[in-house]
Amino acid sequence: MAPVATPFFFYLLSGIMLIGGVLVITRKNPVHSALALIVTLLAQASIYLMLYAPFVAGVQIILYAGGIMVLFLFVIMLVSVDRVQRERQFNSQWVVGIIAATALGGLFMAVYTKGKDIFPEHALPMVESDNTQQIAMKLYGQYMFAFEIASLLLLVAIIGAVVMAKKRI
Amino acid sequence: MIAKLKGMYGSGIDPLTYAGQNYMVVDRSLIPEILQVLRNQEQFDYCVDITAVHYPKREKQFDVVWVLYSFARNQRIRVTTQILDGDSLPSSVPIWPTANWLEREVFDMFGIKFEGHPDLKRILLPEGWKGHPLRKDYDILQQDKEWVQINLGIESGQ
Amino acid sequence: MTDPNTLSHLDLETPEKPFLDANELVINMGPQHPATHGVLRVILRLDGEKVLGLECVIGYLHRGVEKIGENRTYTMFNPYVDRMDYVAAVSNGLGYCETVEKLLNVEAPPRAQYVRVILTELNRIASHQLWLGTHALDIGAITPLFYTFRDREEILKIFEKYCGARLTTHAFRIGGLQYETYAGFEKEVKNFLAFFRPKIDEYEELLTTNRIWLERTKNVGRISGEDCIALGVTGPVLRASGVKWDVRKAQPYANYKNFDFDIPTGQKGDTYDRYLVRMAEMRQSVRIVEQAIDSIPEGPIIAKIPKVMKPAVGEVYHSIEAPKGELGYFIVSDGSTQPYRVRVRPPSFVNLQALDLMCRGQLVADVIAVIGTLDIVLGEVDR
Amino acid sequence: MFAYIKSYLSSAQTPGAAGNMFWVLVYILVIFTGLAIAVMLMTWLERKVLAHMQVRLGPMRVGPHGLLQPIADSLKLLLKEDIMPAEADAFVFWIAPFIVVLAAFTVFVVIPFGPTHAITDMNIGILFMLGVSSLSVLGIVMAGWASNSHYPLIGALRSSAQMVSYEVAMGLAVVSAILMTSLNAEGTGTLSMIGIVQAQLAQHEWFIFKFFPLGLIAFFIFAVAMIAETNRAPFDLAEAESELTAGFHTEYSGFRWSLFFLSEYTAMIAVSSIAVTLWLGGWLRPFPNLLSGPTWDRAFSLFPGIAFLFLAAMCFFNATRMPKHPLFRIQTIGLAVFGIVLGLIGLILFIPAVSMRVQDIFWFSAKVGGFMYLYIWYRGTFPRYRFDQLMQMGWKVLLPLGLGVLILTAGVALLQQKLWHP
Repeated sequence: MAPVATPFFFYLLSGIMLIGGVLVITRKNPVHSALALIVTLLAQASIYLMLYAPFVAGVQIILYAGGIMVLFLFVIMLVSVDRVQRERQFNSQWVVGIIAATALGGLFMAVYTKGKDIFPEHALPMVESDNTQQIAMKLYGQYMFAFEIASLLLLVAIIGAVVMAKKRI
Repeated sequence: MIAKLKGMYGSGIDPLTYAGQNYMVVDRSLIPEILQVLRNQEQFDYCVDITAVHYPKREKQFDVVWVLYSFARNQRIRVTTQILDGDSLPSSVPIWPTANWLEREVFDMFGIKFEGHPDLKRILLPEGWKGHPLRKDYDILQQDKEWVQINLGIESGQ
Repeated sequence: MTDPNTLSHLDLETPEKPFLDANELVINMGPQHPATHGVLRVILRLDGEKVLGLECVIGYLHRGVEKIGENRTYTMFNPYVDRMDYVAAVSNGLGYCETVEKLLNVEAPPRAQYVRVILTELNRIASHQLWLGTHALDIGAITPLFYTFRDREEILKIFEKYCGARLTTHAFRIGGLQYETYAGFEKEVKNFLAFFRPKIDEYEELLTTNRIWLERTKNVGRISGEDCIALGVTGPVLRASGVKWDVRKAQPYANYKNFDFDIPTGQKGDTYDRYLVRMAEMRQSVRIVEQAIDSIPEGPIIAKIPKVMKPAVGEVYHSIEAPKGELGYFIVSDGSTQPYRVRVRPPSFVNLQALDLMCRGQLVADVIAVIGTLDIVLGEVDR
Repeated sequence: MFAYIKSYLSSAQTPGAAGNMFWVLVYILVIFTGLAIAVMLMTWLERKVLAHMQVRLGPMRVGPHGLLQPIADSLKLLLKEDIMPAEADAFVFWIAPFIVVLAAFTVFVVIPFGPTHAITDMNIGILFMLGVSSLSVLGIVMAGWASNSHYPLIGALRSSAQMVSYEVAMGLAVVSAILMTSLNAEGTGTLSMIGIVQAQLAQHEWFIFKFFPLGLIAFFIFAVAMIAETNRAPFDLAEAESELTAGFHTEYSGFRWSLFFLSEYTAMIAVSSIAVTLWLGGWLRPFPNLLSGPTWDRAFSLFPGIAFLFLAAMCFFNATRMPKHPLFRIQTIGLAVFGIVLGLIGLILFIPAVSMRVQDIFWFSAKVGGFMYLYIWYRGTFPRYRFDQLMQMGWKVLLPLGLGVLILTAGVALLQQKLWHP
């Protein structure tokens, strides 16, 4: 399928992502923050789609927007919102914050100016329908070990969560 | 059985029969003990009902009635005692847990207090109700004045 | 047995709301709630979905029936008792009439006794049908409700033909019956029995072996026989806990001793056993009606009673086996035309006390099942 | 312009894949109108079928046999006052139903009613469907939370926990079906909805019968999970009216409530469509391998017409049974006219050119309709599960079963590829 108005959609989606991201940290009500985060994640999924990575986009929606955010909301709903709204929203570690932000900005700038070569001039021609297979090949071939390590980590995390949540087993 | 109890407690018990049904009028002071004995020794393990009757003209205004049943004997007995207005009785909740609501109802309707009841409060009527409706001196005008007109704001025309 | 002092009594003071209030939750159920069968209000204290305790708030339907009784003559009060357990009005009337008869020292003639038994047992079936329909509806099975109402209709038709009313029948009079049975009464009752017997199988087909029904009712709301007795719980609930006790057998009234029937009992005292016991009771009621309808004697339908009833001074307690349990009347006479005191011992009221015990440690969804299985009628609880 | 419109007609692609925006719009309009009508039909059918299962008549007053009842219902809902609780979180309360509706409707973008009858064909079709339909959980959670009331909150917690956990079993079942699509010469499967049906066509076998009984078990897992996903009986705990009055939408009324209602039925149709596509051969007619050949094709293509004629005959039959009272004259005539319309549609469907093009849609809808009937049937038969039992079923029965089926399917598929078709 031929790309339609790619730059426009790119800037639109990036804008939505940025606004969403800002809203996540500025909203006082945690549920509204979570909503903003969902918007951000959906915009991100759309950007994946534009990058001809439909599988990643789909997984992003299923896992993050559909799964993890529901769990987030679950926890948030059980927190009493009134009390949260009375609390101070930002801690005042200005110095550390500014240093971190400057460092991150510097990094971005460095990558953008010095490393222009690592970005290709034009998008690589890639067959859209191969995308899923490509990921599978990479994941279960080249990165098999990393994949298994990650799943093991998750297993440990699950067991840990169960142990912590359950008073007695 | 009643004869045995009579033998044990003497003049405090007045066994009576009406229409083939046995009941006994027991002195107020004997009540806790008699109920215990009936429950533990005479196997009256099922407290059918607790209720009261109001006799405003008598000095001891209230009859409090326990209706008991024994599964082992297949026998019913009623225990009645007479108490003064404002007098209280020991709660029989520790003997029969079912007495809980029954005593609350007696309290609600007659204003008889049961000492040691875990949660003696009105059961059928709302918390703020004035008076105890099953007393003979409680009439409908009183209810009209003190509840209907205040809380519902309507003229019931009584 | 749970400590009696902790039953039916909740500490409702909510502590300072913690930051994560995921643990304890106080929920109010009713009085306008579809599954509380009227205007029962239940305050639940939950740990997640687990019930820590509950308190019933009743009295929303209190009409002061006992006070009314003191201000009416014996005959005038008779229709009022129908309004207590309005799904089993005939049983209420039977209990009241028999108590006053005891007080007057008269006995209804045999023909009246037979008709009384037939109507009361039909009413028991109707009451159990209503229970089954609503109980199944609470657990989520909507279809049995319509089946039972279809069949209950036939019973109500018989009532209507007999006394003109379907629900609050006022079928009996003190001393016997007011009306002779209508022409074709016996045939219609027989037709009903023939029609109804396969219908019980139909209900059972839908539920008895239904996997979800079993999972929802087995081991739910268990109560032991001892706890039942201690809490004064009677009727099918008591029998499902393994206590074989039925007023009809233990202290026969009317002419129940002439009929051959069994007392169905359960073992575990859970909701499923109570379901089975009530289903079996419907079959037993059919048996009783069958025997009674075949042997109705001819004769007068009402005993000789004075026009103006003035029982001698005295007091009488009499109880019958209503569909819900032991329904007792305690009537004190002062020799006048009006009872000095009428006390009703309502089975629903006393049985409802067991709700707390039966629900502890269960889930919210089970509270619904247990309220349904207790088969309470708020008209009788509140009177 | 006209040429642009016409250029698509000879195409063998979906309008989305062909990039023809005009036809995409037409398809969107047709599908969404069709959905709205299907939902209305479904509400009528549910009430009627359930009523007949329960020895009653159901709606009888509005139109002959209550045929106009859905219209009356929807009008009533639209005219009702829209109440928002004073303590509710206005924005979240407002947006929640839209999220649910959006999720339920967006799914239909990729549902193939025929080889070319879909809005578009995505190569991640099934993934897209699962992903988008999982978004509706968000709407439910938000609706429950925003109502600021205990019952909706519990309802929302229940339904979201239920949907999240059944999604796992559902996903496993879906993966085992997708594995079956890879049994071709190249050994690569597909996630595209159209591709999945074409794989079944190529293998001459619906996946429900594939590797018997593995396909059947996977289908069974999906069939159970999809009822749980849509919060329908016997898994309708979230809206258990006897416990939680109405679950997460207790505080909603009027138009917003109708959105939840609409999305519930749309979601039912959507998941049924997934099941039909994955296991029941999508738009393929029954017995493609046993009764093959052009004669049978012709014979089966008559079915749409026959079905409509049958419905028309039902209408006429019931019209003759209407009471002969003058008050019922309009209703009788209305029913007869409805029958005539259905009959005419049926006759049009007998034209070979039409029937060959339309029969895909017919078979697909008929299969989905079968599922819809099952939904109603379950509701009439089963009591409701309790929450812990539901979770137990999801995690302790369906999930291991799904894993086992997945592994076995993979093993058998591998064996088949390596041994029989090296």
